[in-house]
Amino acid sequence: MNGQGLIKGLGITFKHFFQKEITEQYPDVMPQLAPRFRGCLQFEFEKCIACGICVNSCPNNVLSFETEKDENSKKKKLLSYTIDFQHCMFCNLCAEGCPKQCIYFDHNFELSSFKREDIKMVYLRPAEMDMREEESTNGQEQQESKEQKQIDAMQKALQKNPGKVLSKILEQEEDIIILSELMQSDEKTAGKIAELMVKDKEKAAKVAAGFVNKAKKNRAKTETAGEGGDAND
Amino acid sequence: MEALFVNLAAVLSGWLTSLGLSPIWADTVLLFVKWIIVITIITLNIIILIWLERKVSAFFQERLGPNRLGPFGIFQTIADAIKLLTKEDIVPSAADKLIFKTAPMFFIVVAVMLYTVIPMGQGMEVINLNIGLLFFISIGSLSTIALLMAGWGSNNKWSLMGAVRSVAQMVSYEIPLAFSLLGVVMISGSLNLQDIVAAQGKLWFIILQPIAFITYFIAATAELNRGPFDMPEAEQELTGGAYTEYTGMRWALFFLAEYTNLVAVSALMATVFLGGWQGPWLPSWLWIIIKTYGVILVFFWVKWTFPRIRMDHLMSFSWKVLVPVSLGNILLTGAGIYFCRWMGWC
Amino acid sequence: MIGLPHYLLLGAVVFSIGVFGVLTRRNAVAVLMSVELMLNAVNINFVAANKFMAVGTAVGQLFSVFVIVVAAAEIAVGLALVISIYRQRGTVDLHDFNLLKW
Amino acid sequence: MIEFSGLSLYDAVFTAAAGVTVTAALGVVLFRNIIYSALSLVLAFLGVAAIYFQLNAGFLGVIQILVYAGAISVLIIFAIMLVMNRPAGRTNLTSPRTREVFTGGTITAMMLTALIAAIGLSDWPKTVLLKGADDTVGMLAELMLGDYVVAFEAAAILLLVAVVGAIILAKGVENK
Repeated sequence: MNGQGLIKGLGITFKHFFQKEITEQYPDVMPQLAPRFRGCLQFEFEKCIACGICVNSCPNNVLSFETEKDENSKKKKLLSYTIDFQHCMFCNLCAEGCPKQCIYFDHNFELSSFKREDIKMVYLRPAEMDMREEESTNGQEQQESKEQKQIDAMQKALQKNPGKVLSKILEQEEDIIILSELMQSDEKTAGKIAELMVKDKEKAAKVAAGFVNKAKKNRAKTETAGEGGDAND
Repeated sequence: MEALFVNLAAVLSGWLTSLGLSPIWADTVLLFVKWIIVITIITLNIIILIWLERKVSAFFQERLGPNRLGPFGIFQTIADAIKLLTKEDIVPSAADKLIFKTAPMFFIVVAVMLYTVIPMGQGMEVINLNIGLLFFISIGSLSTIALLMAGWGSNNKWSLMGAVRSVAQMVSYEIPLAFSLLGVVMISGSLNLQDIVAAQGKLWFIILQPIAFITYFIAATAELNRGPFDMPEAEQELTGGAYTEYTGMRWALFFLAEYTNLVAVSALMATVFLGGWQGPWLPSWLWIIIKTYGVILVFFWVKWTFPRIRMDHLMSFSWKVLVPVSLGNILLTGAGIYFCRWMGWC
Repeated sequence: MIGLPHYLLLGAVVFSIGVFGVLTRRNAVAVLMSVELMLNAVNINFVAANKFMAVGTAVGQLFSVFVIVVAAAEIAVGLALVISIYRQRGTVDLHDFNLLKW
Repeated sequence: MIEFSGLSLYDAVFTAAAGVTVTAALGVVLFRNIIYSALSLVLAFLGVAAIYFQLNAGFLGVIQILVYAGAISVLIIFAIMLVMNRPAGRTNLTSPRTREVFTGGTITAMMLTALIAAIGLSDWPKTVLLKGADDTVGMLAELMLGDYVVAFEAAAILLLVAVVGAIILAKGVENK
């Protein structure tokens, strides 16, 4: 029958008349934002490793940064990071690409300002960060002493149970026995091996192999030279 | 309470005659006083109505509506009125200035004239006219001229298009409008609105004439340029139709006149179909206000439910559906009256 | 004191204005409008005569009603004719309606 | 009648209504812009309606407003807009031939003089305005559907024929 739809429509509006209003009374009551809402772009300076993925992925050239090569560590050092927010289209590509999660959108959407320049956000390298860097150069010494401790521990371990430790760098049991005997006789060789094992295992393996070869040759010499060699020892 | 205003009028009239005025001049002065009161009531009504419409439409759309100014935003309309009064009055240089300026005044005068015959309570009307119903219809038909003047005077194609549409629509819908009221006139046997109210002492005409009520409601919606029939304004298509070029107070006059028409037509519906000022307990002038506002709320409801109808559908609906239906209603009513007499019920 | 002659005078003046319009206007629609004026003048006379000379009946008003009916029919057909001619000849100037002149 | 400084209210209303009617009627024939003429015509119709009201013919006045001011004038304005092909200020000119204008003016003047003379010289019954019957609507209805029912039906048929004819004239007939 004609006109049924009209009555249905009237019914729908009538129902809606008594439903709760969905208006957000924004300045009085802050809106409930979705967890992935993209508000203002935030940057954490200290986490950044200046890889430049964010800058390259931005379609609108919102992001830019300045870096400097650190003379000592040969590392890139972040000097400043700029977000020119007026061009941002909230595509989230920068935040997706960031390996350190140091750039991300927060829930602040009240971005209006009186001047265009106010929208631009410049993050300068915080002074504390340089101070911490200095601390970390002091820390190098500390690290060395730490290494020393590790080497000492390794030496002890070598003295106690050489077979188990040396199995990491040497394959044949015969060699391990030879080297452990060598180390027990010579303190210097043991110290070198321990240091190398902490710092560089491959080198340690090579050096250890060298020592073993030397010891084998020596043994062969003494066997061929007879009693005289023994007397030398 | 019941005869409060009637007594007030009698006191005023007596005081005027005691001043030495002859009765006819006392009546004339009283008429002016009545008009001033009517205009005041209309203005107050409209302030409330605009707020109400915005609030009601908001509720239909699950919004809050105006809520900043005063409790529930009730002072919003006053702020809007002040804003409109202080706005610049722009008359386009290419406009036909005389017609452009006359149109809104003509429109509002016609709208206010509708209140001449509406009984606002027992014995409360500006003039108790013998042919009140017909007078109402004929004055209502004059507003087409005002719209046509506005559309022509603006010298803007949107304005003219809106005006032409609205005039075509109003002329077409006047026919079912008048025909649907004829059934009521046949039953009550009078064109006097007070007589029609008196004839509904036992039974409201909405029960005796449901078809007439529906056709009148639809035709009145079109006549008011409201709801699904707001072709002349058609903000989305015609950028405001006949009112496109109007600014500030002139535009506000059109707006006022539209709401004035709305109240008048709703009051007429309440009078003709809903028993007028009759009702228990409360004084009569309160009853007519309650009923009028009920009808207005239905108008709001319809407006905020249905989308705008296309122009050609609108016209063919009037001529192909409403006119035959209202004519059939007249036939049915006549047959009913004869049947009633034959059975000896009335 | 206004009496019947005043109304008749008003009718005569309006009728004469209508006649002048019919005789001198060039636009066909204007001529039709002048005819409407003349019909209105006649109606004034009918109603006034009814009021002053046939008290208690409404025959004059009835005649006016019929005149209004005829006027409505006349204006509808007349305007339709004008529009039809405008389609044919692109003008509503009465001086250009010379198809039947020879 | 209640006299007030020599002029009764009734007379004042008549003078105002007649003044509006005559001025508006003059406007109809003298405006050069035909839209102004049409709007002037509306004003003339309203003036005539006022005269009807004053003559105690309320029903007729209402019909005058409804039919003339509300419908016919709208029809006229629509027709004007449909047939407008020149600037609005030059749409309602007088005839270019002075002879025609002169003849028309002369005929009008002669007719007006004759009519005024006839009215002035005739012996009208000395009627003091009588209070007419209130229910003219009822009387009209009884006449219309009683004694004059044939004329009434004829008028109805006339209207129907006119509507159909107007539609055919304006829309044109499809040629097969």
